[in-house]
Amino acid sequence: MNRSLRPLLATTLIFLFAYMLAVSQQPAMLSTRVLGNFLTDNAFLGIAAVGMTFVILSGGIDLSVGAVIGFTTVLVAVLIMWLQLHPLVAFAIALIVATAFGAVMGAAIHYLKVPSFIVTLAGMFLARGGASVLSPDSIGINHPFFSAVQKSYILLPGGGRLTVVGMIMLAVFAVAILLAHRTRFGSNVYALGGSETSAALMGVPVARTTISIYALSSFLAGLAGVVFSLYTSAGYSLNALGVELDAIAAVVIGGTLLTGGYGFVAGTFIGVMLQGLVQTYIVFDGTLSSWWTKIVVGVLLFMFILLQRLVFRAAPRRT
Amino acid sequence: YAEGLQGKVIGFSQIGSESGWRAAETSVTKAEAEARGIDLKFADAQQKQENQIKAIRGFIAQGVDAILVAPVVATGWEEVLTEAKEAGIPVVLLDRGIEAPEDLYLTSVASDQVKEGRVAGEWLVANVGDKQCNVVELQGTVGSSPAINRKQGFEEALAGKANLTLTRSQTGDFTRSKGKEVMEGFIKAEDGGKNICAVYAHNDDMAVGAIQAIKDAGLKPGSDILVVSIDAVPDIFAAMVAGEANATVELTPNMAGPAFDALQAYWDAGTEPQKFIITESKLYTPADDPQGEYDRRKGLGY
Amino acid sequence: MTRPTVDLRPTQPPLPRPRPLAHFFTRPQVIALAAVLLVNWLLFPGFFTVTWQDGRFFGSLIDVLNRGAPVAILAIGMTMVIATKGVDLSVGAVMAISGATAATLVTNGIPAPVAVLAALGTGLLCGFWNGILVTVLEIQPIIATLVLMVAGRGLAQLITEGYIVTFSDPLLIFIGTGSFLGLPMPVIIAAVLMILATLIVRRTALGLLIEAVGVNRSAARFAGLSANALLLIVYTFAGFCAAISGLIVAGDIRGADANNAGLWLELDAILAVVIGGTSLMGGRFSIPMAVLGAMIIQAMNTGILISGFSPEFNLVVKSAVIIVILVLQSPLSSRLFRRLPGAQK
Amino acid sequence: MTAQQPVLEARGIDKVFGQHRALDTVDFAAHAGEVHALLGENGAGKSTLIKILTGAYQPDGGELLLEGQPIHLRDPLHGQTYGIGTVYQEVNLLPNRSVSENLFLGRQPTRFGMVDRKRIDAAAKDLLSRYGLNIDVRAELSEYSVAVQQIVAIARAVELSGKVLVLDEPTASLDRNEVQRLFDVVRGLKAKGLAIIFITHFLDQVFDLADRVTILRNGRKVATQALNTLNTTDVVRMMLGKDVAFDHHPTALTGGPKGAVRVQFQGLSRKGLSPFDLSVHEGEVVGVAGLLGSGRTEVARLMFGVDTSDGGQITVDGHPVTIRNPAQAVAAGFGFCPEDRKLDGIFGDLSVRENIIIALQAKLGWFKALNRDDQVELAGRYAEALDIRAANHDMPVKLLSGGNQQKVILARWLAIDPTFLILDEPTRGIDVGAHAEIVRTINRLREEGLALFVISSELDEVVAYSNRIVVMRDREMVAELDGDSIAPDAIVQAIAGTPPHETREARP
Ligand SMILES: Nc1ncnc2c1ncn2[C@@H]1O[C@H](COP(=O)(O)OP(=O)(O)OP(=O)(O)O)[C@@H](O)[C@H]1O
Ligand SMILES: Nc1ncnc2c1ncn2[C@@H]1O[C@H](COP(=O)(O)OP(=O)(O)OP(=O)(O)O)[C@@H](O)[C@H]1O
Ligand SMILES: [Mg+2]
Ligand SMILES: [Mg+2]
Repeated sequence: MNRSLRPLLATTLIFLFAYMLAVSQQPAMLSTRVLGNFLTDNAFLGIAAVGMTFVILSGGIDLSVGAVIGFTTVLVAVLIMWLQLHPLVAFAIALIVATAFGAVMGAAIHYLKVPSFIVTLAGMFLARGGASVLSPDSIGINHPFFSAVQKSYILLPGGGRLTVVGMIMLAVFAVAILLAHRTRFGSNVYALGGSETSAALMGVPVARTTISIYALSSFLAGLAGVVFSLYTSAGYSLNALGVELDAIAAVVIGGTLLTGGYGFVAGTFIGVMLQGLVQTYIVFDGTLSSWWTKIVVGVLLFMFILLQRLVFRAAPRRT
Repeated sequence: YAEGLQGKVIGFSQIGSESGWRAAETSVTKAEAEARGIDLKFADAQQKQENQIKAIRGFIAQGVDAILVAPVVATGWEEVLTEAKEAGIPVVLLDRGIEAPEDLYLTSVASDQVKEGRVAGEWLVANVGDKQCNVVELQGTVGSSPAINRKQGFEEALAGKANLTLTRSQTGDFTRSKGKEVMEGFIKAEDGGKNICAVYAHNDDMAVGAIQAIKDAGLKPGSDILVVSIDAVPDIFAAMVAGEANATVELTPNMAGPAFDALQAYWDAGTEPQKFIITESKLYTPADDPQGEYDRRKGLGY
Repeated sequence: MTRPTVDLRPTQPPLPRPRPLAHFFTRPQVIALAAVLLVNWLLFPGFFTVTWQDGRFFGSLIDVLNRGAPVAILAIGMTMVIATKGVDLSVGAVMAISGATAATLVTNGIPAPVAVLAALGTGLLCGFWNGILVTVLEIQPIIATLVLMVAGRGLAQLITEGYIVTFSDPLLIFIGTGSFLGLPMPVIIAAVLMILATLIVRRTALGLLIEAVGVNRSAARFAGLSANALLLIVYTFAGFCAAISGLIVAGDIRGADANNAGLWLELDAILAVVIGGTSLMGGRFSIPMAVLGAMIIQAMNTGILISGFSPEFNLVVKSAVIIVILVLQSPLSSRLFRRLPGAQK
Repeated sequence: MTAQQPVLEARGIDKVFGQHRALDTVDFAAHAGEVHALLGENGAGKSTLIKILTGAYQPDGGELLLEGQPIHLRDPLHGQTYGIGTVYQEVNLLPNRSVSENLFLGRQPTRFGMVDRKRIDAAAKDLLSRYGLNIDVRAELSEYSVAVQQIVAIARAVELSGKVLVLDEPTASLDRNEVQRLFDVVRGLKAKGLAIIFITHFLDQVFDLADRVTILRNGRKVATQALNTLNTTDVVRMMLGKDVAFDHHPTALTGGPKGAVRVQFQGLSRKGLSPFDLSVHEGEVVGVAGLLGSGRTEVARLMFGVDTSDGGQITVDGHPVTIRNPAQAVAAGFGFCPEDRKLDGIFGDLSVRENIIIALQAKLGWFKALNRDDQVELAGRYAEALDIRAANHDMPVKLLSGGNQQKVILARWLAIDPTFLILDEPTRGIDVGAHAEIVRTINRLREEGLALFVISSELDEVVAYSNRIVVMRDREMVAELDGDSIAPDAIVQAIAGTPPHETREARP
């Protein structure tokens, strides 16, 4: 087996093990309903984390995704409720705006030589601020299209539901896996993460790739925003606060190195599911106070990363 | 209490623990549940709606008997509440109402946030009389519904009163330190505070911060600058005892008590509770035994 | 594992240094600070007025220094962490822990000096924990410190049980709001810490060694540097700085607000360091410039407060200012500057 | 041949870095079907000229012509589209990607828009076998040694070069066999009509392969001549601007070590590396020879505590010492110039001065800071001793030319005044003048009583300074030569063992 697949395998095993452990404590967690919820409830996070994976693979970071999600929900709501546009038109506009936003950030990162951390931090302030300027208040969306989408799902045996948003996430992962591992663009992303100088000398179009990466990340954050608005039928400037950190954690738990160049989109999926698992377990348990919730989330994050380090240790490489 | 709720499993999706008031609500809810023998499943959403939705879904999957939600925002609940309804689980809303068909929840136990702001404003209007008075406002977190509603209510009360003008309004994020920082800025910008006659804070924590800023500027809170706020947490009563705060509007942390009562009546006798149980927005001033109020509240977990 | 990349773009080798003072005033950071202060003055003509009142200075300018102090102190620790190519996301949470520790202890009758020491001790401990994760377990800094960022606030709330623990202990209050030589204590503390830290790293070899670790950790190892020991010290120091900040913030409001103390301040601190010219890629660092960066951020925040804009615009304005500063600092604009007549050849 | 129009021509190229004029109105022309060597001292401007020819840098003056047409190369990618393939001096590949991906990045064959991995892997395997390399092309590049990486870089560049192939010190980390294979490939390309530009510091290779030579000195062109009109002495004179007594084939040393045992390694081992015993005496140089991947670097890393050994013990001057990390090694008086300068040696953003004093400072500890004057003095002393060419010692070391960077690292270790010095390929990328200088330095250090352990792929060089030579094969010390038995031929035989194999497997 390809050695580089090992972290992926390890993460998957850790997930299965953790799930078994959770089920042994809370038997009710073993149901298609819970599994369906995993997909639906984490759809927006998963989609955003896919974009984050590309960014991190290229050696950057995108702190703006949560804010872009929030902004998109508000924009979609404004377009539908105030301007009376059809949701599909609203989605298209919102996705274009988000993509352009990301492209501008990517251009700033490349041409101004400012670290992505800072550019996307400014982007985060801008998107959050822009959302609250559009409408500080939350806007409910009432549209037959929304109700129709919400009511369409595939009923799984056992009462679980595979919803539209869940399916969108699965589709995004499928496409992203191909994009990352089977296209030239994907290779270029990994190349940038390996060494930007070498990549440039080897003929990777650095500017175009950088801009595309951040545009893709913001596009997916926008799509996550669309999903979020479908999920809640509302737009709200404070939606998805801090989701960037969840996404980063999911990517890292999924085995992608923050320094760039190593990792898998599929690992991110497991990372997202692991986070969903932790939260669901805490809800099922129902005895943790607010502060213990935070502590336990932190400790579990630590344990997953520690486990991974141990697996990595087993596969030493020359430094 | 009667047998009614003994052994029932009830899920409670709380917003988080962002303020002392919120912590008090959590501890009061837990205490109420314990007194009634309820097995309360508590889930902290850390200020995120998506976490609340996940929690509710989790409760449904677990098959709890009822669900309490303190919604972080008014919109976006229809889908998940429909799911709860289909599963036959009654839902009770706490703190605030939501924008969703009324048949999706059993009842809503909430305060009227607009009214809170109005009560505070009316107190101020009554107190300054015809004197010219410039008011500064410390808003809650931008976009949060208490901030929007309390601002609206306050402005309604001031409407048409030419002598009362809202000169400055900034967000203090519902926190003491931001409240203090913003008030500091206001004082500097308004001629060392001489142009400010009153400060209205969307919660007591910011008011406590503002009081300190006023003192630091060499002015006397409570007389040089009037202080009116909302929530009625213990520390604002302590300030009243010291003569540094003038009025607060109570937001009771006991939302769960009425909610449990409604559930019990519903299960025992099948009585549909009224759809909106509005908690009282009671005004407290230094005339209302602030020391006593302080002592009564201190143990509640604020 | 990734190779340090050597920048192939032709860079200008350092010119013979111009006289230090002139050099200082042409730095983009100084220009940015001046510009922000100027805008504040335009918004509010009394901005530069400083009066003497109750035995201390009083005025908006003093407020900027005072309010900027907590972030400045965080930035002092953060600068060194960033110089080693790391980052510390946990400082905000550590502030909350330190404040909670001190407040809970004094309200339980422990003497204030002991409480202060205990708070500083917890800060050191938190920093040490981060350091262990980064060195011994070799977890990447962002993630290692993310653990404490998430769990730390929970710990702080655990200590306070979610209350805002109000205290009236004169020592703690003095740390947050007292004054010395007419200046607020936080300003004094930040200044002393800045000077001490700068002296320590520049008078000993620490500064150079930290930079070496940040530039190329592998080469540092080959050169016989104990990179791990340095990293431990650096993270521990960042925790210590956060603890001081936590004490100041608690003393300022006479209470420990575990929920909100230091919330998101880690981002401000990182921003301050970067505005101060220290690269997130590690290497060269400057503590005073990071403090200057913190002051730019605070001047901007204060400006927004007194501008009278509706608060919905706060973030938009903030991001606009950051963008302008970034553009000013970018190599692109410095190349433009160099072309301007009068600039050095 | 020269009558034809050049394929790639540069006219009056200027390049200025800050105040330093790296190139001054340099003319250069490469013709089809010739190998054109570009020679010069370290820092003469060879790499800079190459980078301009390939689009990595923009010239400050002058113009480029491709087949008579003026061109403006925006970036290396643009250069590639014109059929200019390049191997830069520092291996510029992607350590995190597979070998085959490194070979095909940017021109992967696709099917239905998807990259066709199978085809790439097969093509890569095929391609590398032409260089005698049979390796797992799906493994990450970083798993292979510098030499393998260099071959991969060459193979990639050759594939990309439709018209011009540029090789900037491609042979620096290759052994004889690799070099011959590379030359075979180059001759094949030459026959196909490519123009090949070749930079090296090995003059024998120049005479072996090149048709013409252009010599740069201090950023100026000194001459362009056909090689058959020149001999080594002429070339060296033109490069250095003076005559040097250049001892091209020094004879082996006679006589054993001067002093007592300085360091002794007993039973040092590590997974996969056979345990070895070795002692080095005061005033002795132990040379190490072996093929690519034979484990020489691994032994050095083990000695210096970079990798921890599974067992064995080390004594210094008869006292046992523990060396589990480089800091302990430095404390014990060891010094180590690593093989991978860019990765393990250079602090690119730090100044030349700081790069020189850093090991000494690390040894002195955190609190005994060297003051600035001492730093300046030390850096000045060693820069002079090793002839380090830098505009000033406050400039970032990454701006120095490759050879000068190498000298800075050597200076770093001389500055700590070590008792035992390990040098892994110390002369890689060093010009002839400096090469002789380093060989002299090694000899001088030995005279002064230092114990040295020197790894080199250049047999002539090892022979020139070693009292004893250890030969490694398959990660095992297989032979030891000393005294009169030291001779290049003897080493070759020891390396090959019996029988010599055709191709080697380089393990991932
Ligand atoms: N990016 C740069 N910025 C400033 N100076 C540079 C830069 N690149 C090269 N130089 C300087 O230009 C001169 C020529 O360097 P170059 O790398 O071309 O030398 P070289 O002939 O290739 O030497 P070597 O044989 O050591 O590789 C050197 O003095 C070097 O310090
Ligand atoms: N830590 C390790 N784990 C696994 N394999 C290793 C390790 N270190 C080295 N190797 C492999 O062992 C072999 C010996 O490598 P080493 O670098 O020591 O050889 P060398 O004789 O110095 O050759 P070169 O000319 O390539 O420098 C190489 O094939 C290398 O890939
Ligand atoms: Mg060169
Ligand atoms: Mg080697």
